[in-house]
Amino acid sequence: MILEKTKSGLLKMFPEPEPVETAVEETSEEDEKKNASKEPRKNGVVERDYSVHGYHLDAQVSPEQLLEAVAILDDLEFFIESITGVDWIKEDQLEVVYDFSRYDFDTCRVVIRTRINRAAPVVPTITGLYAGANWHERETHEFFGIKFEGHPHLIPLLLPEDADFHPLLKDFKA
Amino acid sequence: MSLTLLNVIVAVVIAIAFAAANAAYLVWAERRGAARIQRRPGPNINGPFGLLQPPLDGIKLMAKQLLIPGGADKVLFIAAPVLAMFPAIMSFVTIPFSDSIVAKNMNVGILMIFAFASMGGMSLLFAGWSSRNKYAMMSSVRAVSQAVAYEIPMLITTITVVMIAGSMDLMEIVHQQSASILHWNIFPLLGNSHNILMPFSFLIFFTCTLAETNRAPFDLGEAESELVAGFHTEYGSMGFGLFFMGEYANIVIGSCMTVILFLGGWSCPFGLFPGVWWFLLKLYLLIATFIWIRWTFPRTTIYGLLNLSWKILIPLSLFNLLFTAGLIKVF
Amino acid sequence: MSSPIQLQPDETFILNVGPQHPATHGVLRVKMEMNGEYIVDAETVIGYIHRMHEKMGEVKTYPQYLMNLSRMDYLGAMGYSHGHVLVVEKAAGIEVPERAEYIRAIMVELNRVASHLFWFGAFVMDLGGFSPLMYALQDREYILDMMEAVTGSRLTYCYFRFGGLYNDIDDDFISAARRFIPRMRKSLKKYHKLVTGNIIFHKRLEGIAPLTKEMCRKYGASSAVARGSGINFDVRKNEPYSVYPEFDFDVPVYHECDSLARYNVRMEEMEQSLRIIEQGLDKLPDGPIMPKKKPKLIKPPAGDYYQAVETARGSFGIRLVSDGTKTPYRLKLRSPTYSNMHLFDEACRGMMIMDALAFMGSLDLVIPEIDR
Amino acid sequence: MGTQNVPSSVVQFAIVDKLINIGRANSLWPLTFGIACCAIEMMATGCARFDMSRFGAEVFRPSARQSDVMIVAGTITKKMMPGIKTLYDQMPEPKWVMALGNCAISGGPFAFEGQYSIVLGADEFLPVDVYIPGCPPRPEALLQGIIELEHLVSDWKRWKNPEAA
Repeated sequence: MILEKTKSGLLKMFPEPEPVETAVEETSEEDEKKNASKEPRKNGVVERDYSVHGYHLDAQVSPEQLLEAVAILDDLEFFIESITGVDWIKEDQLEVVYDFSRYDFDTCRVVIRTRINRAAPVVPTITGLYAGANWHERETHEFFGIKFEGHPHLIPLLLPEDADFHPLLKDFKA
Repeated sequence: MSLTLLNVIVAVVIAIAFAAANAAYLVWAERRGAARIQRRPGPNINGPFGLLQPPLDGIKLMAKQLLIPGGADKVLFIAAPVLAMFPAIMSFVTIPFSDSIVAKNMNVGILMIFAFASMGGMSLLFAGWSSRNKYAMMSSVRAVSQAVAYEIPMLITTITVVMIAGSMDLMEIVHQQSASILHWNIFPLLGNSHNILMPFSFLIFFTCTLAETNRAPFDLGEAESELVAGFHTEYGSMGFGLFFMGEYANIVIGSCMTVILFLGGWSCPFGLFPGVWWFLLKLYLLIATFIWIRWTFPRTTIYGLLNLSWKILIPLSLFNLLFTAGLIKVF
Repeated sequence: MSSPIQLQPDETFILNVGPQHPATHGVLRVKMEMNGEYIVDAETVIGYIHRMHEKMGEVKTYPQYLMNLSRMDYLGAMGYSHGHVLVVEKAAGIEVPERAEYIRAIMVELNRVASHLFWFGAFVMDLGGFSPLMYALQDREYILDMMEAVTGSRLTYCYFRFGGLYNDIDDDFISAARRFIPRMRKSLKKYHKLVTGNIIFHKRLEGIAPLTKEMCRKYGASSAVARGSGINFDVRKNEPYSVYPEFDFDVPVYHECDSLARYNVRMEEMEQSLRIIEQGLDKLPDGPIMPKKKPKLIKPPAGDYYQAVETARGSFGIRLVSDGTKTPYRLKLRSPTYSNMHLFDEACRGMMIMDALAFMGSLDLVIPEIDR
Repeated sequence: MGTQNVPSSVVQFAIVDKLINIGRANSLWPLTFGIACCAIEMMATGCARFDMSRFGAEVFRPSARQSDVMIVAGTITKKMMPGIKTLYDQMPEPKWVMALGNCAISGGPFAFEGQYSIVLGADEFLPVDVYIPGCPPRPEALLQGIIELEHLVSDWKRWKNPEAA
């Protein structure tokens, strides 16, 4: 149903689909362990075991593909849950995580991730598609220093307006 | 000559004392009443039944720093609370509490009371404008538009009563109602006119009194959840205290007028032992209604308030006026 | 009543509502551009009570972090703790005994009633009626008493443990809860008589602040804000977790999209919560409240875990990124009011200030939960 | 100074002072100002079961100009601190400050190494008169705090110490 629809929609973005890992439980966890320790995962769509991870689809895209991916979800009437960042300092990368879910009973949680270099953390804004991304992006900006290109009002949200530090970076010292 | 002057001075002093005592103890009654409605004891530790609470509050307010915010218009800022209190006290002078207890009866008593009452709106405007605070400004604009809107139906209703009584003398109006409860203007079955619309006039008048005194559900000037504290946001200490006392004095005046115009003043419902106690009983019952309404109803909106006045109360009271005029002409 | 007049942008002034303002229920600031009483534009400024919950998640170990969730939303603390323990249990693979799950559900629902009662009082107070707050808080005290006897605190509970509970409920609690349910139903009837039937109340809420389905979706609104706009969305039904599939309850949905619909949804939710508590007490199984096997040190395997729960304020999501150590690598708290409040800026344009503040009350804000 | 004879005057200022202080002590109007969790307990104290109004302290004034005591109920963040200071400055003298809850006393559970957002206690920038510990303090504790503040203001004790009695 919606799961397949979304998946096929997202897979279209990857013209030469890599070997799609389907969620076989034990292996995927091991994979993740390896991934965490060795090299970042390649872009692509992975189906996850809902009972373990709490979401169904996990798509990693490049920053250029982000708007396209979000547009697919917008067409399928997903609502935005949250946007956040993760600082992978060992790999010298920042990850931006977008959570989407649905209002109807056809449950499908989709996570879209994009990874960028810590040195030049720039991703396009999705406020044009989801107005509600505004605060989430501002928050991610102030916590991680990630710049959302095209964001209408990118000033700190939770920290004082003149704050210039990014507290959730792993190398942050108060 | 000088004796009359002395009389008047004594009367004014008594009026001030009455107004102040009423204001202080109405605050107490309000707090206790609110507490009763809300299932809690209320102020009960300072003195028996918390009766010492108002003087203690008064002492505190008087001993507090007098603060004029920077940028405020000093003259108006100081004048506004005085202007809130003064007309209310002056109105007491002409109110007849009984056959003999009246400071200065005038044959145009109603005119005088309404003239002074309309000054109340000025004090709110002054207070809001002079304190240089946006909340206070918005509140005073609201309060003035409210005062203007509700003075009209109130006056029209009063004219209806004056037409029935044929006099603007408050004593005279009470005398005409004094025979029994059926002669009261609220149901004038045996009165001058057989106007079946009088209960509605009473309701209109009472609603207008609520609005004119800025009481809930029409307390838009002091809308605490929107405009902080409304026009007296910037007033502390006794300036605030005077506004408070003025509000309660206005409630007393409004209730006195309702009692005189509609509820037969000091006359007894059964025609027995007329006197000041009947007046006070009716007065405090009305005030209790004020308190009861305040703690029961949520606040209206400003457009709901103005709509009520301009679209409902004014046409109704005008119709009532014409109807009464017709009745008087016929009978 | 939305704006019937043409707004002239050159006649505006800025009104600063908050950070200290009676209507904001805490330290929230809204910069409003006003044209007289009408709002031309609004910008919400939050962060006045940002308490670094996400940073603390990375600093503290899993059990140490248990107390934070109850301080995030102090009115519906249980629901948030529930999300937290669920996600950690999911990640670390801890089995929870059935009795513990039932008690959790009962507690969460009791807390939801308490939270909604407080909201009810505060909402009517926003509209200028004071007495309902007193009545509601009196009823709330009964719930607090019951919960205090079991959990040890009145407000900021730290009752759930990974795998179970801190303390078992006793017969006193069960009999008190059984007595409470009919009492509360009676009170709800009284509230409907006192408030819902009031004409001023109706006029102030009917048709105020219509929120379309599309707007809810773009902002990710949940709870009564979504359900008042005709969206049948409740995490307890859409993504059943814990023992909620065992319970028979309805999700109230209203299609009017206005503040009154949001009010009605919450009032009905209280009744539904009472139903859940009743069923929970009936079905309560015997058994332990902590699992026999439980790892001494909680170290979930590396990975990314997400759990959504329906709290009193809406869909609360918690994302746990673990790197296999005893502290989380990243802990993201998706708070429902954050998304609900975000709507306000757009929705309040053209409204009068008193309607806007009534609308703000209908969103059921708890500011520390927005700021985290 | 102490040995000098002060001529007794007709007006006894000491008595007036005492009276004023008793007035102040028994009508402590708090500012409607809640920050976080403790504010809920503050409201609970004002409500039916505990009822602060018995002490004449239920008149929560939304405007700083009309209030006597500021109950700092909750965590103070660096972003909020200037606001609180402004509110304090807006209150007319005499004024008192109560720090309600651990956060307002010392930062409470949110004071950890590497914190970047909170102020470690209200006494960093305000003269606090009464500290009420607890997380959050129970309503009874707040009532106790109000009674302690009354003692502080007026030296006049409403009730004797239980030990002395």
